Amino acid sequence: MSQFIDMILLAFLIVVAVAVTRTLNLFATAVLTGVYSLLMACIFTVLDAVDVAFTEAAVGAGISTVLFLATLSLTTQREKAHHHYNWGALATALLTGGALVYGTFDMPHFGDPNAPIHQHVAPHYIDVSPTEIGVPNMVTSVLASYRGYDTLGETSVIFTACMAVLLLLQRERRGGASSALEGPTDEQSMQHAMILRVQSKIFIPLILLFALYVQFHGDYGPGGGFQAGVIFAAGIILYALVNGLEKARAIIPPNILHGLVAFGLLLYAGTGLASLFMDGNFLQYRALAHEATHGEHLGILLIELGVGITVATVMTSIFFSFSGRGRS
Amino acid sequence: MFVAAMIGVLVTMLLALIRALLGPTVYDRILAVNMFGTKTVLFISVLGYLMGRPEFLDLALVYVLINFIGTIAILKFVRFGPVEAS
Amino acid sequence: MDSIIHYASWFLLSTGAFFCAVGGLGILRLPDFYSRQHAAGITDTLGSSLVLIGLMLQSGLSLNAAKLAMILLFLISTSPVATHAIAQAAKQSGLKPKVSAEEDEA
Amino acid sequence: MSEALGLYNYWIAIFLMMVGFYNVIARGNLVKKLVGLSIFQTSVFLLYITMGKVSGGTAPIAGAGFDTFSNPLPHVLILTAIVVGIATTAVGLALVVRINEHYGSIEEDELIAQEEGS
Repeated sequence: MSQFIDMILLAFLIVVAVAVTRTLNLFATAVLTGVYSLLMACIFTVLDAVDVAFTEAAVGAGISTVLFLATLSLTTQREKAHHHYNWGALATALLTGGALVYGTFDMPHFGDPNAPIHQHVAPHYIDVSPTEIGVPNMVTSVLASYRGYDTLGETSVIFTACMAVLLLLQRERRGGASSALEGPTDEQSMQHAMILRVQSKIFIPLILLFALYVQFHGDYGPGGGFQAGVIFAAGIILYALVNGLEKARAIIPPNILHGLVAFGLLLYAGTGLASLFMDGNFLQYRALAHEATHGEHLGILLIELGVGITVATVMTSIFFSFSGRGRS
Repeated sequence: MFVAAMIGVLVTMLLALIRALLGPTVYDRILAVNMFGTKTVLFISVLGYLMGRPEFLDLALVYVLINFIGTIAILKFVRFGPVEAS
Repeated sequence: MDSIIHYASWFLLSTGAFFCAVGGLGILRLPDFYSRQHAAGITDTLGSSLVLIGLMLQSGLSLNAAKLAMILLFLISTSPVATHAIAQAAKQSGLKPKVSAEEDEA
Repeated sequence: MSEALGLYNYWIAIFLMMVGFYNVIARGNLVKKLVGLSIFQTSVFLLYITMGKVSGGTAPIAGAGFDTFSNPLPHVLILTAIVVGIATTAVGLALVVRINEHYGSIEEDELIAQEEGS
């Protein structure tokens, strides 16, 4: 049954991918990329990867689409038409694809429980982690505890990317160009947005509350710092979309925002250092408390919080720098 | 029983997808994409029951939120010029 | 009692799926943007509500039912607002509804 | 036939990768290139998640009554890769915005023409 649903969704996915390639309207491309991500997230759910589906839905369909649209509003919405296919590129893509298809014939079949990937460390994680770490969600325990180093590295990549975006887009442009979110603010358009405003006033606190639930429930169900951060940022982005950028910036001033970007990463690394000073190894949380699982819980809570703060503030400040940029 | 609901949802997703690909105006696309998003919410909810593990409904909740934010973002960032077939 | 709830949820799920499919057909077949909105409205509120209530009956009094209620609440509060915003944007940009049958698909 | 049933997921991942790859190398528009790159990325995600699936398994969250789980390791790798992917895409888009401000175009051939003309 699940294989059948999987096939249908993959067929949809191919149609959308081809349509994304063929359309010359960049706006339609961005919208269809959002659909593509939603479909991909559905497929991840069918393939049991609920945590990944969570992230893909929030990041791919939410933040990514918003960023693409913000870029298009700053540049152009149509691609220049080329009336011929690029045969060289097509041949290269086909050749690479052919070689890869040839390679798949040695791959273990889909869903095979004896595939090499399931023989190495994965059985250990599955068998031991619920008792050793004391967290039912195995993805969280692998992410935060067994592979804490990786996650620290990835959090710093996000931090670095945020710095790069800020360096590229933060400097004020000469000439007072208006930003995409500062549309006409006359009486009539305020009236028009009334329903949206009232509804979002009720809705945004619920989004933020839900983000906190995802953050702290990540040990027991799908969720965790990455997902919660993105959802929190999505709430703030919705506020900025409805009420304008200036009001959103008044709520979270840029200097506090940028401070929190660094604070999240420091909290993560600081947890690692704390365990180092309490007679453990770097990021060995069991040193943090007298009882091993208690220490693990504390460590996972702290580093997930660090990840959540960094991701939320990075996404928010990337969005602010894109939408605060004047139109050319 | 869940299979019937699942088939209904999948068929609706297909129809909305076709409209999103056809256009013809930008607004038709946005409408179809919004509808596609709400159908993915139903898809995730029904899938949980179909597979016998319905506790992952948090996922569907995220889809509702993201779908709404996406639609509002699309509307805010499009430059509303004269309507053209796109 | 159990079997009554079972049949009720079966009924709700299948009618919900039916309304979803009808709305999907409508969004494909109806002639212009404003009439297509009508079809989208059916699937987003009636179809979704029926399916979600059907699922709620299946799960009884549990956390899942509460989550489904939250989804339903979010869905019926956001999707009409979203459709309203789309319609308004279309109207402001000057998209005219089709009034006569002679005008064919643009 | 059983080959096709066992491997179709990989083939679709490869097809999506080819679509993304074609967009990256054939298209002159910089935004389209980035869209192609993100399609490419997602195809790799699909490949990993496919490999992690165990038939008859369920999501890797311990619960009463479940004993076969899909492999959590690819999920962890891809979860972080998605967030890193959006961060790098954001850097790419920021570069596109700056290029457009400087040259007034995001088409590759026009940019090259301007560079050679100056």
